[in-house]
Amino acid sequence: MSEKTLIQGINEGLRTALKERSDVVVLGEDVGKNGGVFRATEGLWEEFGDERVIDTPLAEAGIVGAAIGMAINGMRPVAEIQFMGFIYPAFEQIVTHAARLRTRTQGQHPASLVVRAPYGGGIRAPELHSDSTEALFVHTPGLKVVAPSTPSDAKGLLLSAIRDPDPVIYLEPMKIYRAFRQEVPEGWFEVPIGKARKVREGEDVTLIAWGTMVPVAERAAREASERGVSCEVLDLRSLCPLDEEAIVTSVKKTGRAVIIHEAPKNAGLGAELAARIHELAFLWMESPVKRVTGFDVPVPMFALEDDFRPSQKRIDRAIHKVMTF
Amino acid sequence: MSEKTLIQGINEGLRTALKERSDVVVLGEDVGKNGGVFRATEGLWEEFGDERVIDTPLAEAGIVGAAIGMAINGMRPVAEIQFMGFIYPAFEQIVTHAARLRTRTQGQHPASLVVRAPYGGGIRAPELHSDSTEALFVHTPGLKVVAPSTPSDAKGLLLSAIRDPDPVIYLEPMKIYRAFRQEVPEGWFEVPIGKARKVREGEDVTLIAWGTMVPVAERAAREASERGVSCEVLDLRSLCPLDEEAIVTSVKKTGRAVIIHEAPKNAGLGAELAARIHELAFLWMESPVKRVTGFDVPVPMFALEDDFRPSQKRIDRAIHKVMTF
Amino acid sequence: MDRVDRCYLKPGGQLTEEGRSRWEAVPEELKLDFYRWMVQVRSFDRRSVILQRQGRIGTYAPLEGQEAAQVGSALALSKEDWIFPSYREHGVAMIAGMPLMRILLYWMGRVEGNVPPEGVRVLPPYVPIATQLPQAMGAAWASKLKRERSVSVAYFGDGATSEGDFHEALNFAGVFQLPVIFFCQNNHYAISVPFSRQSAVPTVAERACAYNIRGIRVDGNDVLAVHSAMEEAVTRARKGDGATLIEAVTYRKGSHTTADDATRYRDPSEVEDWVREKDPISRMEALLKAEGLLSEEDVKKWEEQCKALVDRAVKEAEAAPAPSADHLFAHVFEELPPELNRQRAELSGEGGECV
Amino acid sequence: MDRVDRCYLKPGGQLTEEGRSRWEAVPEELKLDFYRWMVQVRSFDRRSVILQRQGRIGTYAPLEGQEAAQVGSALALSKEDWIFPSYREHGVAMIAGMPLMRILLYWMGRVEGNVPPEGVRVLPPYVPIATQLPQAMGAAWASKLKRERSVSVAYFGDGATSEGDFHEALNFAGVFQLPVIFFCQNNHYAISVPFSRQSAVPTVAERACAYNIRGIRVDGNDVLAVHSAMEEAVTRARKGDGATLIEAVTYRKGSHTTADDATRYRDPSEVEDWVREKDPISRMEALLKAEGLLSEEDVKKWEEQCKALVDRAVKEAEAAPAPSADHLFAHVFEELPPELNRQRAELSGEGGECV
Ligand SMILES: Cc1ncc(C[n+]2csc(CCOP(=O)(O)OP(=O)(O)O)c2C)c(N)n1
Ligand SMILES: Cc1ncc(C[n+]2csc(CCOP(=O)(O)OP(=O)(O)O)c2C)c(N)n1
Ligand SMILES: [Mg+2]
Ligand SMILES: [Mg+2]
Repeated sequence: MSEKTLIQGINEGLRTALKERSDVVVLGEDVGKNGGVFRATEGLWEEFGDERVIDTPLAEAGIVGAAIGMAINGMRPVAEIQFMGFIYPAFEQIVTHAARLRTRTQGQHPASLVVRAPYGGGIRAPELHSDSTEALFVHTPGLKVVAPSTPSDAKGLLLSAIRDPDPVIYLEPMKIYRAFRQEVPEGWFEVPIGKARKVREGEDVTLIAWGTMVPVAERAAREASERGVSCEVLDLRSLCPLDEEAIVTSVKKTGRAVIIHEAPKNAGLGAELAARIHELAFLWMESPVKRVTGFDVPVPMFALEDDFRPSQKRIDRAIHKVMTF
Repeated sequence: MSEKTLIQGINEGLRTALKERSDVVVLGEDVGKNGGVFRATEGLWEEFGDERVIDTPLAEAGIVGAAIGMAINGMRPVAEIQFMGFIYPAFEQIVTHAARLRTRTQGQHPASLVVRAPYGGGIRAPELHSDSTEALFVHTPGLKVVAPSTPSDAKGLLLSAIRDPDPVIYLEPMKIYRAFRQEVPEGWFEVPIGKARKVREGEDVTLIAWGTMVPVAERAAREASERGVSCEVLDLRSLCPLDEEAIVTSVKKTGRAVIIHEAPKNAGLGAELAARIHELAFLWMESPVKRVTGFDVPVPMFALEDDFRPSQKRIDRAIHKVMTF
Repeated sequence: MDRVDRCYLKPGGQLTEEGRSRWEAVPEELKLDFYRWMVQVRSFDRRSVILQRQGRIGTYAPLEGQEAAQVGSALALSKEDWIFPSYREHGVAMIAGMPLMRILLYWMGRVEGNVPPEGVRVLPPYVPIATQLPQAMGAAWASKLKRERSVSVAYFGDGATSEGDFHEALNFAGVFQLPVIFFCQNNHYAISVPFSRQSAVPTVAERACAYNIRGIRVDGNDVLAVHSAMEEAVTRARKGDGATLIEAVTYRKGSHTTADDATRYRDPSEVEDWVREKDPISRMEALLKAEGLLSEEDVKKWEEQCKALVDRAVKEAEAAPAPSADHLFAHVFEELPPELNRQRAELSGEGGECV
Repeated sequence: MDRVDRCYLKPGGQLTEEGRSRWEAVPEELKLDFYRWMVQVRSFDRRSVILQRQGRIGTYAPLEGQEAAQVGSALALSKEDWIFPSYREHGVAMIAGMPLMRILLYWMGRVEGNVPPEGVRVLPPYVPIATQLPQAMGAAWASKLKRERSVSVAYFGDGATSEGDFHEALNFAGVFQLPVIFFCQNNHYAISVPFSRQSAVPTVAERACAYNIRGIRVDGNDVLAVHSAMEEAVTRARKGDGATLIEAVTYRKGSHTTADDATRYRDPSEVEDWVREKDPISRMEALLKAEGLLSEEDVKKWEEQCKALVDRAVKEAEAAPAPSADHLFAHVFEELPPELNRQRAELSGEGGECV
């Protein structure tokens, strides 16, 4: 065990996979010599060489299309998309092919691959680098979607994703790449896909968040407790499939929920969560579920980003609302 | 006025726009000499010539990118994507640029354009021709999304979309292109974007549908009335923005809602509708909202399509459930 | 016929000089196979068009006129090679080992039609244009990384060359010197759009030079020339010399699909010319007869055998038990998550909580 | 320097023979403008890098080394022409009429930096690589359909040539003979990836032949040659002769952005060569001095004026009132739908029902 940041957890995960599975290749823009623009692949090219850690031309459909072809032909590719805002050129390859190939070939070609992409805002990056469009992938049957919020989960979920026979979109919360350190187990270690993490026990309200929003939710929960409101905090980790059991159990206990995500509200994942909570815990709800999300406007340039992303103040207000409905 | 099918309504709308606005051009694959693979553009190339009705190379990003550039430079392009299942190569141009350009240029370049695409199943077309991924566009701030279900709305919404200064995704229910005829007003005639249509008055349950699912919902409502359940049916028409007022008013009256869509359930538009109903009409709900949707599996090839798409039987069951909760 | 780099067998059935020496080098069984496969493919194709008209299959994409391009290329491949077809490569699929009955199932809208028997490396038809090119490139890349000798082939049409995916795939193939073959059947139209509206350069093959890969333009109705071009490309690829773009110049005699009406956009005299003068089968038949390798009786017999084969496939396909609705769920994920299990139960009428 | 089709002004500041005759044809004011703009651009650029280090602006994309490519090309355009830049074209934007202060606002993460003054036809920086190419093509198409004489220019880098959008845009431009110029600054790297890993052909310009448009490869550090190539392309486009792909061979002296560290992937001797030997400004300065058009005093004076200009821009940008959060909502749609009005109210703290 050693103390690592989230991005080091990812780096560790990639290194472990490359070491332990000869079918794994890492490919993408600047992942080789440069070690990734965020250094997620630092040192891997030097260690594993140009055939395992591959700098590709600047072409996302080419990268993901190649990864699918590699998977068909027996390899286990881990493709990097430099920022989630640049995943759209590969959208067709992901939603038309990666997601459906297993069904279409009745199991013959499961398209076992991972697509990694840093998502969300908060790093004063140039325009259009800050998308959080997980809902597009969650709405695509056949894909799994995960988003860690801790160094240890980052490594464990990545190794699960790599071993997982289904295509996994692995979203990295770049705002907290280096926010804090944590003990991360050595070697091959997995965090199961499909299981949420209970970050904090509470009685009055369930706060549901993932990725970059987890620390914000935690802070809100801490402050709420000072005001006498006890919040349970769930870190979903797995956005598809959802850990319905964890969600429903918690909400049945508290009777109230606040969902927090960075993506815009309209038809975001928060909508699905709210809908499911109502379907599955209707009689337990003391108040309507509240969603604290990015506004339904294009992700702004960074000067206004703090106004766009869910703030602690907005979460506080939502907690207040569900408590006083 | 004359009796027209839905696709003739579209054809009429395009003809009217080309006639009355010299800045309108129609572009896409096979829209010219061939008159469109569904004959939506029939006769237009002959009437308006090769510079107004343009057969393009087979390249969706090129088509939508060109349309954006044309809009920037003062034209009003109407781009056709041959099937919604083939819109993904243009996804980046739509979600990164068309949707955001107005905000990014603070109103200077509103990206006033229309992208038409036939959607949904039901025509025994080859594989991958039957997607209903409206939620992807609804989740993209800056886009409007509409889907008519009648010949008259088809024309009226299309002309609204063309006049609308914002980018509009216009989804055509190909299954009912020729299902029935209806009087369609002559000349320039608009159906406002953002307004639902009340198809049927009812007291007990609100059925919410759009496009291909409207006739199915209507049938279900008729049969339910024979069993003594009175259904109100709303045809949303405008998927973004939603006609919240119509939805909330109806649901507050009936206290129950069933949402019907062809797209998969998970993070589909039904989730947003259910979430909003709970947010805005929590105290009026007699039972949780039910969603009758495509399953969360890849759209199947046509032999199993009827098992995938919401059937009347499933709607009946849902009505029963919300009535007996 | 536009200018091509290679034509061995002229429309009348005479060999060119080069063609003659190639012909001599071809084993007799293969000579006959060229012919037999083309006839079988056509027999299947014509029957499928009828089946569609009778409402027994859905919309179908006929290939008549393109038999030489498909048969000539497919016969140059071996079992270990990967094939990434479009929706029109029934001929290629058959030769690779896809049972006719499954090909029919595909056009009946049944997923079983996507699945080849064990050991047959044919992917399902790629309907979204050009999307198979990057994947074929990736599969070839895997072969190269694994030091295996398989090559990958992407089949596509002239229209596909306009898509971004075409560019990205060929570019990677050039940069990484991949054992991939991009086989374009230029049948002159993408549905109604003629190639002149698809490209400002007159040939597909010349685009190869933008990627530093080999480009060759072959008479696509000359099965001998197609086969030799493909064989060369395969050899190059296996030797590690990288990718080839082959343009087989051909023509679809019929409509784009059974839902299309080609008379709306093609000049009858153009069609006439291709149908009458340039048919791929009749020229091979003429050559084989002239060479004394085929008699009129052989022709009749083979045509009947093909008919019987197709008959049997139709019967089998139509007798196949109706697909279980469970197919919807059977392979979405290796293991179904709880929510999908509920949906599956709902479908099967076993209740399930979620409507 | 790799082989180029056109070089007029050698790194040492001597004109080639062709260059001499071009030089003679250039008005004196323009000769000085070449120089003055390059200095101003560099002055702005260096200052911006410092501002980033001081935390006064966000991540910044420096262009030092690419001044000739930007200034030479931009000076060949007129007000009516449309410019679709990447994130590195501050030089182009300035010349087109974008106030320095707004360019700074952009790098402060402020949307006002996307908006040019009335009549300035510069689109916001295109960050997603190559997406501007189809749009420039479309804008050019509109000009052609409207029978207007404007041309459209897409600026992009060598890495952008690998994207599908590059292919689709050039292909449409060829097919429809559009008045568009694809101006590639080949600075040899896409972040860390060298052009040799981007393309199997050694030049960008040769790709033009796949689209039947004109391709020209010019010494991108030679402002005179760049300007003449651009002028030709503009003339061609206005005359209806269609598109041109210009490859300006250049080098970014610094890192990709202030968040990048180019020493990780570039050989110091390569950098040294470009920085010391091939600088675009010093060669023009040498020529102007040799021609007696510029004195050391002029140089000093101009450099100071530039510094003052930039100083003022920085002051203005930093004094600009903090952006109102309302900008988020002000222009999402022409008219805000009710749900967005509620969200707007929520943001402004005026309540609003939806949290
Ligand atoms: C991405 C995409 N866009 C559009 C279509 C609709 N479509 C189906 S076939 C076709 C024409 C293809 O032409 P070509 O590539 O020449 O192949 P051919 O059909 O002639 O064999 C089109 C436009 C599609 N299937 N996929
Ligand atoms: C579609 C997309 N993919 C990836 C990126 C990340 N990225 C930003 S700049 C860049 C390199 C661009 O290189 P080049 O086109 O040569 O332009 P240069 O920066 O050298 O001017 C990359 C990969 C992006 N902005 N957009
Ligand atoms: Mg074709
Ligand atoms: Mg570059």
